[in-house]
Amino acid sequence: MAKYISKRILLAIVSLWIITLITFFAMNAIPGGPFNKEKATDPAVIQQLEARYNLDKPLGEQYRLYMKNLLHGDWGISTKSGRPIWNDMIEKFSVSAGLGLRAAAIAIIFGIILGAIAALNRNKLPDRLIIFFTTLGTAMPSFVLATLLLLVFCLKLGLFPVFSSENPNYTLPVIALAVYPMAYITRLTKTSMLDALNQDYIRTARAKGVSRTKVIFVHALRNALIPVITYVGPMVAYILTGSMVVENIFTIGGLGSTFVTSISTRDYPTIMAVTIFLAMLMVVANLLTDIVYKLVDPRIKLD
Amino acid sequence: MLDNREMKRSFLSAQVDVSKFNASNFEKATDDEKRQQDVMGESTTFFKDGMRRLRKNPLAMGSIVVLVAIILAILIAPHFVPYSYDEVITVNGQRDKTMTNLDFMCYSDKELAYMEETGEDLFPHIFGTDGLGRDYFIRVIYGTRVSLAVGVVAALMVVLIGIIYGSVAGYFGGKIDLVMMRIVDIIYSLPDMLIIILLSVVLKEVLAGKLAGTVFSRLGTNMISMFIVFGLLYWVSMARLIRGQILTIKNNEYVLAAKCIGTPNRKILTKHILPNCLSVIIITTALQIPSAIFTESYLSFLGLGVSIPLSSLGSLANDARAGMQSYPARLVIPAVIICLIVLALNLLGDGLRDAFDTKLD
Amino acid sequence: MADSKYVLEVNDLHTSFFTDSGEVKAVNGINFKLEPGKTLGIVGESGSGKSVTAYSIMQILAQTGRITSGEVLYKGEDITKYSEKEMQKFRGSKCSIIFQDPMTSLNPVFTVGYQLEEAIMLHTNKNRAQARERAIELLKLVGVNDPEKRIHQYPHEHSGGMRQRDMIAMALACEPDILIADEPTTALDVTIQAQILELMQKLQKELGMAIIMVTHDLGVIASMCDEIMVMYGGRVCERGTADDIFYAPAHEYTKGLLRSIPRKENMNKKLVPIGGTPINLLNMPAGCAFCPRCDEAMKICLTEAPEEIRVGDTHLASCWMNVKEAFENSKEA
Amino acid sequence: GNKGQKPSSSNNGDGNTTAEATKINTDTTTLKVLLGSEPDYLDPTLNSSTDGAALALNTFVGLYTLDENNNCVPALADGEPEVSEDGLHYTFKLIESKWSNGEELTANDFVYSWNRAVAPETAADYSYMFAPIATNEDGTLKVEATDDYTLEVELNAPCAYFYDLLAFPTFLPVYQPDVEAANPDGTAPGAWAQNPGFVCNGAFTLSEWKHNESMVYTKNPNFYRADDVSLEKLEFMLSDDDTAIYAAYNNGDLDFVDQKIPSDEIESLKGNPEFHVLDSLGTYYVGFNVNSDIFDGLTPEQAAKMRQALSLLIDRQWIVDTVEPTEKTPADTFIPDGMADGNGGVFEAADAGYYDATTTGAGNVEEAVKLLEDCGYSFTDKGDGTYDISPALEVTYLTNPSTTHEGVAALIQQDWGKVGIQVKVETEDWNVFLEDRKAGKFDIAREGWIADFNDPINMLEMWVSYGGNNDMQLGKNPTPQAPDWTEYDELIQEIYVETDYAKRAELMHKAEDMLMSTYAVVPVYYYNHIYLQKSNVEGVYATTNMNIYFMYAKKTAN
Amino acid sequence: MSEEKYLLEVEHLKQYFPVKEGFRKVPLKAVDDISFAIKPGETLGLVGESGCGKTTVGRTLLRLYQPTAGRIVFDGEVLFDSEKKIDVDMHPYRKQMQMVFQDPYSSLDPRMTVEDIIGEPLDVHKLYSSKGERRDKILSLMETVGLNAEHAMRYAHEFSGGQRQRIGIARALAVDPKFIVCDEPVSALDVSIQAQVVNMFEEIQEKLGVAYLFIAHDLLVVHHISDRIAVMYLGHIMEIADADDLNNNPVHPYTLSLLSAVPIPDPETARNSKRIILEGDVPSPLKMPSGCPFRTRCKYATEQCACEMPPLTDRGDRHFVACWNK
Ligand SMILES: Nc1ncnc2c1ncn2[C@@H]1O[C@H](COP(=O)(O)OP(=O)(O)OP(=O)(O)O)[C@@H](O)[C@H]1O
Ligand SMILES: Nc1ncnc2c1ncn2[C@@H]1O[C@H](COP(=O)(O)OP(=O)(O)OP(=O)(O)O)[C@@H](O)[C@H]1O
Ligand SMILES: [Mg+2]
Ligand SMILES: [Mg+2]
Repeated sequence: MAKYISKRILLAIVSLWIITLITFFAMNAIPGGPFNKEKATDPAVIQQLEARYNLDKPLGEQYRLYMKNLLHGDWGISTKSGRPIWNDMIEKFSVSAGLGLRAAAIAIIFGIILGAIAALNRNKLPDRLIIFFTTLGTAMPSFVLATLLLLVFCLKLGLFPVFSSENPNYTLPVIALAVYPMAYITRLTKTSMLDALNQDYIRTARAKGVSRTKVIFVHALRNALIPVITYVGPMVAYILTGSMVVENIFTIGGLGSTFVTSISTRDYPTIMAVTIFLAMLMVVANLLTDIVYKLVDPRIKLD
Repeated sequence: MLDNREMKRSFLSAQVDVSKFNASNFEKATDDEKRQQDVMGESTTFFKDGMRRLRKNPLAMGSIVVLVAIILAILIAPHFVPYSYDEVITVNGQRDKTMTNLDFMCYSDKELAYMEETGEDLFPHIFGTDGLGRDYFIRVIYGTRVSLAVGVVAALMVVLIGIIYGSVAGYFGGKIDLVMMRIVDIIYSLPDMLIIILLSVVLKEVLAGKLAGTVFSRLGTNMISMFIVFGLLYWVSMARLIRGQILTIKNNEYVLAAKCIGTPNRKILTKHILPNCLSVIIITTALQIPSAIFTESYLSFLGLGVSIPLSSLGSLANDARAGMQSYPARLVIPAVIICLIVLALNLLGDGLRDAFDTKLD
Repeated sequence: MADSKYVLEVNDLHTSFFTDSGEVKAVNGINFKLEPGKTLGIVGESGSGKSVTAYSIMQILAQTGRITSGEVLYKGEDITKYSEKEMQKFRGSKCSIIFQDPMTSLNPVFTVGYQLEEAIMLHTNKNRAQARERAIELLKLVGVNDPEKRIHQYPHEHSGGMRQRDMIAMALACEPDILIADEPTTALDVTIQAQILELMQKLQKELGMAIIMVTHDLGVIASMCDEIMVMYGGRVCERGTADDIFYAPAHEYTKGLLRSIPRKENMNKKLVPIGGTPINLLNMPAGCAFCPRCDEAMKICLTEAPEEIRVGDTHLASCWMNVKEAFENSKEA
Repeated sequence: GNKGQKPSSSNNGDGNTTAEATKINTDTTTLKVLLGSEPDYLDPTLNSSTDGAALALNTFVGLYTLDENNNCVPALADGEPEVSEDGLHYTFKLIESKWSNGEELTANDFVYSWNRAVAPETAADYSYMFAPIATNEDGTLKVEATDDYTLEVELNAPCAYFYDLLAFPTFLPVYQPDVEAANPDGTAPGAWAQNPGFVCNGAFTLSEWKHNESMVYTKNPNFYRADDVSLEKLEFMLSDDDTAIYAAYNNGDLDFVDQKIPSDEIESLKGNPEFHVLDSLGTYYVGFNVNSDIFDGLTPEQAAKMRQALSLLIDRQWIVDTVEPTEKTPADTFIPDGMADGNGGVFEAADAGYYDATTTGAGNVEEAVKLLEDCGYSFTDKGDGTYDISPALEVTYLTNPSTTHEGVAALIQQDWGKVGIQVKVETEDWNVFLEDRKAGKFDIAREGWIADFNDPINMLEMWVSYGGNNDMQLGKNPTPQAPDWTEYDELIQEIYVETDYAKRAELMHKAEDMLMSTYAVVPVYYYNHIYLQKSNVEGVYATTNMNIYFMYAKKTAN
Repeated sequence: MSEEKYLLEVEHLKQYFPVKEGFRKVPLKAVDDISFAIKPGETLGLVGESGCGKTTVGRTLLRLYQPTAGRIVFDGEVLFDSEKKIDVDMHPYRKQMQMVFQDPYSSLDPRMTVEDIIGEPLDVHKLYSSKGERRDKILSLMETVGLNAEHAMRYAHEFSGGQRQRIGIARALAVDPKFIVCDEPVSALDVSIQAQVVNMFEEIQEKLGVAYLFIAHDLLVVHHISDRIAVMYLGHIMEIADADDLNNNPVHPYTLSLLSAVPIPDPETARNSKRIILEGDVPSPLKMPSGCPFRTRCKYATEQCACEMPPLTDRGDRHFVACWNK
């Protein structure tokens, strides 16, 4: 196991390195720079700023310096705000992750339950209704969905404030984040549940005299969850990193909008930092997925 | 051996009332008569079979109806609506402040006066007009065209690249597969926004001259680069899927049989393996279209969508967000159409999977 | 309730599957009686309804399947009238089943021990520790070496033969009166098959349960069964002792079957196959199900299904040929 | 069936729009404000954004400030300064005041802060604002604290707008010990103001900051006019999404929204007392790259004619009616209406203008056709008031993504289409847009300028051939079709050194005439400033350079 | 080996698969040093328990796997020789060596009609000059295997197992091969259908003179169809002899127990015969016992058995046995 994990981490480091390489050169290839302002800035000022962020050096050298600093744990300073990136990123990540975890929990719990219900009522009304409504939730672009949630729950029903600095209400953003993965998990669970219910071992369990509920929730579900896990791992990682749309509309200081802003403002150190951070998160999520996978399905060998 | 061990059957004739029978009952039946009893099931192809299952799925059939209706609408409407999507509507060449933000089926003051005067009926503004005084109905129609076109083209690109990449990795396996899948992992983690901007800039330079005068130039380089980004980034999940499919299909004995016959690799792929992934491919394509429509609308949200004055459903919805409280219909209409298209495609995709992706027996 | 002589009686059982393409009549009127401690063999080709008969008894049919008529009497009590709760008590404790494919019939995500203990705890009031003890005992009984260790393993860590033993142990957990073995050895190698058959015979002697042995292998049936029932197209075509069936077959299908399998007797002769293809249950012939493939088929076979006629003390067959013989005999007389 | 029905939503502010009262919040100690998304820097020296400026002005106070009537009045300055005869030497007396940590604020703090602002290591965007102040040889400013409460400043030339500058955020003092402590190695000049609790001298101090969500400021008891501040707390929500902001305002979650009002909702806000419109000093215009190859083969005069024709075709009234219906004025000059002329008057006389901006558009098609014919194009009348042009002319119009900009582009596309010109609108990512526009990689681009201070020179000096904001490329690598620009450069130099304010104003008019004669810059409308303020709030005021002062706001319960 | 001319000679054939065991790759010895020969028109039966390498032998012969070592001679031409480094291009030989598969369901492409399936080898080897000729060939092949011409346009999944197996045989026969590997072609079939297919194999052999390597686990069927039988255990051939000889005078202890374990469809014999029950399971090919692989289940095992694999030696009458003790 330890050997397996270290091997995976080694591979991940190589991947991460390639990602830094691509990202670094791609972002530098885009026209525009971090200090472009609508009103022209004094060239002397620009020069000063470029020197401060090492941007006056040749690209290769910049990359080398960046990687060197990174390996020393220095994630750099944002060219936009002049703040150290690491603290800001962690703070924003914790906000996004807070939302994301709740959304993921909702998506997983409801997705699995609804999926199981749909599978058990295959082609009957509950199945059709569940599939219809979960699909409906995913049929709207997230910004439209978020806008409509705002319109209906805040303005029309007045259930939540739109903004509040003391006790921000996370219900709507969590819903907006959870809808899509929930629908996906529902459908995935339904399919794999149907698959599991057709397996011979289910017949065995019934023949032993196991009750219907136990057959479904113990024997079938555990097997049905295996494909769900492969989706859930990366999904959680993804959802934790935040969604720019939801964060913008609900005014949440998360990583998603930071990332998009950093790209449009060419905040090079932030782009790099967030990319690497997200990629690392993905790697960890994938690794954890594989381990959980192994726990749920003893047939899987990790190597 | 059998004979000398045969046991005597003690036949109890009393059991049957032989008088019920006559000799003709015990005449040998002819082969023809026997064959009549043995009918091979009616020839059903895989396709017919699937269609039969599909027809039983109300959600899928409803989806087909909705999709057909939408496609007919976007094909036909521009032929009878006399307005164009980018036209600020004028009466006798004059603009009119009351022309903007019209409600459903309403006319502006000038139009009313004009109709009064000439007795001529002007074509109604079915969905009203937008803030600039353009007919909203025709903008929605064109927006739907653009969104669907984007969806289909992007999905096709994804599928094409996904198939080629996935099948090579899946079929040849081993080291090739390992390296190719690592690349997929890396692409998965690249920030797509960055690449979209990069490409739209690079492509602007590259494509600017070449596209002049074609339909593509109207879509704008952002849109073209979006296609290419789709092609370059979003094929990865498709490639993974195809690879997975091929790995299973590859293990079927008919592939081995083809090898045994001496069929070359390329032909095995195209004749045996891909046709057997076809249903999965079609279904995923159906599901890929909504995802492309979504991406386009997300880009519209970021301001990187289709070039003005052309509209897409995403850009219409995004523009309409601004007037959400005064003119909710302008948000609701494109939102509902996106919803219908995406819902229909998803449900149809699901239905197709249910109908066609059954394990063959 | 009248104590029956039989542990199990099946009377005119009909089972259908209601599928997209129509009603599949998988079992069309099956009768048999099973005495305690005896073995009934059910043979017949694939799709003849052997498994469906077994599943109907246990009421573990697929969702689309239903017993359409007939009764199944367990010690004189009609279990088709049981509620789901009662059925759950019946399954596993009164009647158990072993399936054909031990590879897929055990749940891959639970340990063998868990699955055994579950079966034990369902029908007894043992706690987990006691159930574990009993599970180890059972595994010893079916000849699994080192059961204390094996019990913590997952099914995929057991070989095919061992898994079939696990299945048998599970079936025996509550010492049922009836053990249904649905092709228990088909998926196994010959040497392993021999082990399992040997084991089953031994266990039957020790525990005295009735066994229904479902198979299509005439070889297995020849050595194992007290009574044999031959099925074709969801019906019984012939029944009797092994000697009746093998040495005095009275149904054209049985005769054909015996001619078509390689045996010592026909080793150097050409086999005589049964022509044609298996029947399509969606398009059942009006008369005898076998007549399209039968060389001797007569006019009456095309139109009327034959009744079961006693052709020996222990021997019944449903074939018009027997009636023809009677008819000719009566004419001669 | 609906024919003849009066359109319901087209009642444009003719009195019958009864403004719906929006929900208010009754917490009278806290004012909830939205200015925009998170500013980059809270350090007034480093800030370069308008919302950041508003934050700076409510947390810091300098020598001068703007009052509610848009007048420059002394703040920390103790009355008017002594000014030398030649207008070059200013001696300011300071009142006694304290930093928020209780330390005394002295003239030395200004010396330090201003020198810090011009120091290259600080790299402040707005360092050029100090240009009027004379410098020593080592680059430091000729600013001196003769004692703790006396500050002497020496200028290069008399400066008509010097007090305006003193009220500008870049001239606000910063607290030296903290600034230096947070920046030991000189690479993080803004670091001191990045966390709540930093030392300031204004009405409020930052007490809480949730990045990209909200900032909470609390009253500073050491503020020199603390007694006039009735608010306990000032909360800034940080959002960029107009739709959500507007919803929040209507929901009573915000008391004040600056600028970020969805343009489609404005129609319904007209006549609503919560909706405020203020003129501001800025012009939205269409800029032509004078070197663009669409003018290839033309003389500079012909090129100007061609641009004039295009200018005449733009239906400015329609643009301000539809795209941005905030009662903006169509522009007929580059220098915005209402800008001071540096000589005590207003620069643009009310009736002066280079054309009649309210009638440009469809009515001028014929005239435009004539002008274009002079440039070698020929036209065929299509009979419905539109023309086909020959040879075909396709131009690209560069803009960045935004409903407003794209709306203007779409309308211009329509207007120019009337004479057969094909306009291709290219929407570019903001940063790319800036870069391409600056580098002259475009034919026509959307432009806009909001004056930093109330003087035309701020808008005229951008067109010198060496100017960093000269996007139109006037005088840069001139091609045969570009106008000769050396004269303009000289003119601006003259303005710089002219000591007679009346003469100076005249020169500036001359410069604007020169600029407008090229039609490289085609004004569309003048910016204005809109905001929403709840009926229970008063005392907030905004100035023409879009600064907003919240400290004297009063909130009532209803 | 003999003065007779063999169609196929296999010498010391080895097929090791590299499999991952943790982080190491270890060879899985699926086939380990086997030798046999088949005469033209002869049938060699290959029996053994699941996983003993029967399929691997068949596939390696057809070079669907690259052999690890050994020598394969077909019709006098060396196809592979690991020592002499001969490794010919198999394409031309695909016309002479064919295969019929075990699973009639997965061995036919479900998206192809019968005509396409049978036509594929004709297409690959360009065995016709016109469309009409192609069709004629297909129809005559279908007739050979007892399928109706009207079935040509149907899809494979519409047929019953037996019919599908006929399609598979027709496909193999399409190139007119001299040698066919039949990998358990009747195992998946119903007993009543088995006979049809077995008969057909025999008829085809009589008519066309093809040689078979007939793989099966059903000893009775193998005995019925084969001229000679080889018994495999864990990648090794344990005994090889004429069919009747092997049945009547089995020598190797494994063959003995195998024969006794086969359930005889005859009540009398069944009652009277005593099964020799082998203890335990077949060892995993990854953890092969040293020496003779059968020794772990063999009553007669000695120390010698643990040290060295016994060679296959002739016990007279071309009856070869690999056992130290018998
Ligand atoms: N779930 C089902 N839905 C539809 N038809 C079914 C179902 N299960 C079984 N059948 C049909 O019922 C018939 C009898 O099947 P059954 O499984 O009893 O055959 P069997 O005699 O056990 O065959 P085998 O030897 O292959 O196990 C078959 O034709 C089969 O197609
Ligand atoms: N491609 C392969 N890669 C790795 N191992 C393989 C491969 N093919 C076969 N094996 C292994 O080689 C051994 C022999 O397999 P083979 O399929 O030849 O056995 P078999 O005798 O045909 O068995 P069965 O009767 O089950 O068909 C098995 O242990 C199998 O797992
Ligand atoms: Mg069965
Ligand atoms: Mg095999």
